[in-house]
Amino acid sequence: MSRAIFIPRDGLHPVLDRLSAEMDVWVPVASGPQKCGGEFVRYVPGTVPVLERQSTTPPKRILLPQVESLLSYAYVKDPEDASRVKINLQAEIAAKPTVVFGARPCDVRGFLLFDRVFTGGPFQDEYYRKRRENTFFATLVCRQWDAACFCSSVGSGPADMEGSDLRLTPLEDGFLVEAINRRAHPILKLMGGEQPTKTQLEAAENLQKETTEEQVGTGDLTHSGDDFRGRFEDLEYWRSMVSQCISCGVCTFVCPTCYCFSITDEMQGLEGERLRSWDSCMFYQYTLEASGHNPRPSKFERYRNRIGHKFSFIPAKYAGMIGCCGCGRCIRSCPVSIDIRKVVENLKENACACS
Amino acid sequence: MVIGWGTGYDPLHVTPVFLRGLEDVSRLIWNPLCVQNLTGYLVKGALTPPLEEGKKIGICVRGCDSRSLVALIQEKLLSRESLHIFGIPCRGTLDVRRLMNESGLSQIRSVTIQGDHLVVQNDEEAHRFPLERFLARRCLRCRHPNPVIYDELVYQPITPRTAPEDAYRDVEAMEARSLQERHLFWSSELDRCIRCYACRNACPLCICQDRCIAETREPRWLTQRVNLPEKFLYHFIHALHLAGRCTECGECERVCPMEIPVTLIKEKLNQITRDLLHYEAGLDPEALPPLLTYNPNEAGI
Amino acid sequence: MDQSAASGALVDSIRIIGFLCNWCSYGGADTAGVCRFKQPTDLRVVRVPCTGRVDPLFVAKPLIYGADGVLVSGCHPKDCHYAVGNLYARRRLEVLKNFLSFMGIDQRRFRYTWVSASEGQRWQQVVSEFSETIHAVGPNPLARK
Amino acid sequence: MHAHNPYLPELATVKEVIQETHNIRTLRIVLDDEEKMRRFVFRPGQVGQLSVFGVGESTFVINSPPSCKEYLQFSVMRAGEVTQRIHQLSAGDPIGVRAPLGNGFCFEELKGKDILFVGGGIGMAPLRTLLLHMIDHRADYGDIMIIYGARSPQDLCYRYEFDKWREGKVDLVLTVDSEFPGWKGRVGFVPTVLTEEAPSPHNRVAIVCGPPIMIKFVLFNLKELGFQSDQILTTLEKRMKCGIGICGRCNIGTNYVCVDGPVFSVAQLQGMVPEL
Repeated sequence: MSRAIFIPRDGLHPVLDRLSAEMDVWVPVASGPQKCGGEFVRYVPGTVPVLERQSTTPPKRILLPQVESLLSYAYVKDPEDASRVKINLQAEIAAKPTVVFGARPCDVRGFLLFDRVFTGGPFQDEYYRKRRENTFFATLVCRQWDAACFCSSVGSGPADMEGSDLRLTPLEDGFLVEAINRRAHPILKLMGGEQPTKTQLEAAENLQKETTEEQVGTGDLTHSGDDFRGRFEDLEYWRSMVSQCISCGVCTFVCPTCYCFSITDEMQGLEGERLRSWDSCMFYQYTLEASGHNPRPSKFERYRNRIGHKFSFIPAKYAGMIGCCGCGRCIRSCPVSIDIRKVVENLKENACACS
Repeated sequence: MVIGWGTGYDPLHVTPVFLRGLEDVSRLIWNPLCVQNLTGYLVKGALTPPLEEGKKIGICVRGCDSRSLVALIQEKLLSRESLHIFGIPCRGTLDVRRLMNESGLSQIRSVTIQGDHLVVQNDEEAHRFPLERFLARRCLRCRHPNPVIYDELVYQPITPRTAPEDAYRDVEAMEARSLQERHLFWSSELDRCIRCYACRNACPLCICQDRCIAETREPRWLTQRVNLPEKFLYHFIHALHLAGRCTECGECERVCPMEIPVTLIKEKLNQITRDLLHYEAGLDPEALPPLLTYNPNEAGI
Repeated sequence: MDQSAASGALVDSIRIIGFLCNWCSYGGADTAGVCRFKQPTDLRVVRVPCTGRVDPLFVAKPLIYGADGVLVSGCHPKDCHYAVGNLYARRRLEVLKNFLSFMGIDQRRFRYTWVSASEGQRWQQVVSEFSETIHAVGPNPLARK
Repeated sequence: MHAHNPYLPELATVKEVIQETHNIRTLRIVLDDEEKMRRFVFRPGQVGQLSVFGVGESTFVINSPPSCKEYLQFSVMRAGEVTQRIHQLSAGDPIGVRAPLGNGFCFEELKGKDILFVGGGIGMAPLRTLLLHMIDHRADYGDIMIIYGARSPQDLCYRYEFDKWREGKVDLVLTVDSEFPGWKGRVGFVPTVLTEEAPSPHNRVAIVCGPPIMIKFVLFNLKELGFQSDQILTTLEKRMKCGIGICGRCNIGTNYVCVDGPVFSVAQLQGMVPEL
């Protein structure tokens, strides 16, 4: 039996204030007074969460910061032999208990893939693992979707709670918060809130049921691996689908499942850091080799790899898991409105290759 | 080949189309939702297969886009002879993001233009909005709605909505603020930058593309860090490399996923080149951009 | 250059970067040094072949990262060793100067000027004036970011 | 490798630098932790990420034989930012290393077989480790032939140990692209020399490494000689960052070169998407 509390609409702040006194709390907010979009920020008392629409950028950076230091180093004189230089090397892996409050099922679904990639072996990424273990997701049952959303097409849905710890069901006068797993119980306790009434519990259950049955997006994109292999060498196909692409990194940076990163060294004086930073497979430099050779020299190879990675390679590697959560951000934010659904659907042989 | 606009993933979104034969012509559309400047495709290695020798390429341009063409021709990045330009006098394009956000609409079935109004039909009913309300900022300050260069003009020329003296009112409004306020403004705006480089890649005049100094390790102007100075410097690089070249098509601002008013930075530079060097970019194919030349007897400097 | 006038406190608090052209202003600074003209010591000099080499980003980057002032100095117009390098520079740097304050950077932190190799006295005057200006404007608030 | 953090390099010191050719240097490095150095085990063909702190990391094959416990050897061709700096290192300089990474050669499966090494330029490095391992265990393998070519005699790596290889009962065929005064070996491109030598494909495995253009023609000629695709092994290179199968860039379809490679059989490559 799951434990639940009710937070009235005007009672959100006290709850978040209590939580944020104990741990890091991230909430979606509007990007600015005259902005249409939103993003996740660290909650401080007074922050106004915006839970009614999807944020422009996903909560990805909470577990995979856009840039982080993997290690720091310093060149120092060897105390025993002044002519020699030694390296002092330090790597600090730390993570604070964190709650992500008000993410959507699609936002969280990205982390299911991250878990496989970063902690599923053969090597463990401790930086990620530690943060992941300390992070709790309080996830909204999603009631707002638009023409770019397609979570149901990738095997998820607007009420999918996989990977989440608490479920937030928006009711007319507030939110019902339920702990989905045992690790969420202390968080729920910390939140306080009210004992939910029977009516509230019923209303929430109805909404959850109704939402689970919703079909967000048409078609099924979960079995496209073979079609992709069939189209791999069909350059005409890739030309017809993505000639518009301008090779920017928007789609990858706003994507909850894109995790590819770069590692670079930065120095000042005799000290420096090794940084891990988001990279984008849409950039020319991503695969450029020192010899000048580039296995993906044009946007067509690069876009093809993006599709392949999400819909063919990842499913093949991770037992059918799709590298796409259907949030639609890449479609919505694309400067030239490329529709990834169409590119995947049309992979099927005999499908019309015109965009 | 002809580059134009076609219907995108929903009735509000338009996507560039590359027409290769007569059978493709039906895909071509024109309305205030045709927001992209297509001229970048001519110079940024997108044309595959390459054009056959001696064949022209057709391109649809609005007034602002035509100025990009002029700038590219000035810098010998394009030859006028290789182009067949379909010029379209433009009353302004919409800020689709704002339209979606402020109207609160989703599940849109159709969008039609009726005179000065936009009619959006969703599942429930038809909503009517004055076009004016959702025009993009770049269009509200437009001085060149009519293409300045073309082979065919598709509609009748129209009267510009903005007088030259009003062109930089957004810049002036910013300058009415104190130095510290301006710094706070840009700090909070640029802090949202995720360095996706959409502004650079959408810019028809940012022609270095894969060789941009923002990404090279040698010289290393920028690191991968995402702190404020790096973001400031990136936008300085972008803007300063466009000084005296930018034609204010506003693409950088339109494509920014984080809604940073990056065109405003370039507007200021253009105001400076206008006042100081008496030059407006993208009007005369024969002119030389002012920072590519000099005057030994400079007045006013 | 004469370092004897160095006041520790000033050196620590104010940092000015100077881009000096090899043919004129660097020589001018040298002349000033040889003549033992007293100069402020908060200027760090970078010698460049010509002011034409000075990319406006050379000025922007230090200011963004917290330098308190940037001074560019080259040959007088029409006296450039490479004939016209400083004429290109003049346009670029003037545009930059007008631009900085729009982004919230005090434009008094940047100055460009012309000093020939023989003008030791003028160099002393230019650099003293600029240093005074920067001290009056104060440390760059961006340095604390 | 640090067990708890695969991104953290082991500190090491350059012991010796050998100038192989005008743009290739061999580094012998020793882990600072003596215990770890003693216990260091790897398979021939596995790679290491060398770190020049402040510049970055780059991937190189460990080309010392697994039996060598005194040092790890890497041969580095000057090409980009990191290799440039590696070339500036000299004995006593600190360096970082993450190793061993990658799959290495399945040398167990090669036992009892005749071996053909085909190498070009720096491509001899990954072959050297396996070759020396085989010479260490000479009785386990049949006939061993090497065809090794470079542009000129001065571009051949490991010239100082050719005689030692020959002492290990190895048929070493050297070739250079054109005639040079004093050159007594063969003249001609590696693929051509391969066809002239015509080693029998019977019970033989060919291991090929070199520049892409050489590999392309060598594979073609090997097929002509009757080699099947599961009889040919090669090693691949890609731009890498993490080296541990996470960062995403070195994939060829489903396979990551850093963990699933760098050694692939031609049969495996044929099953992968064509994106080299």
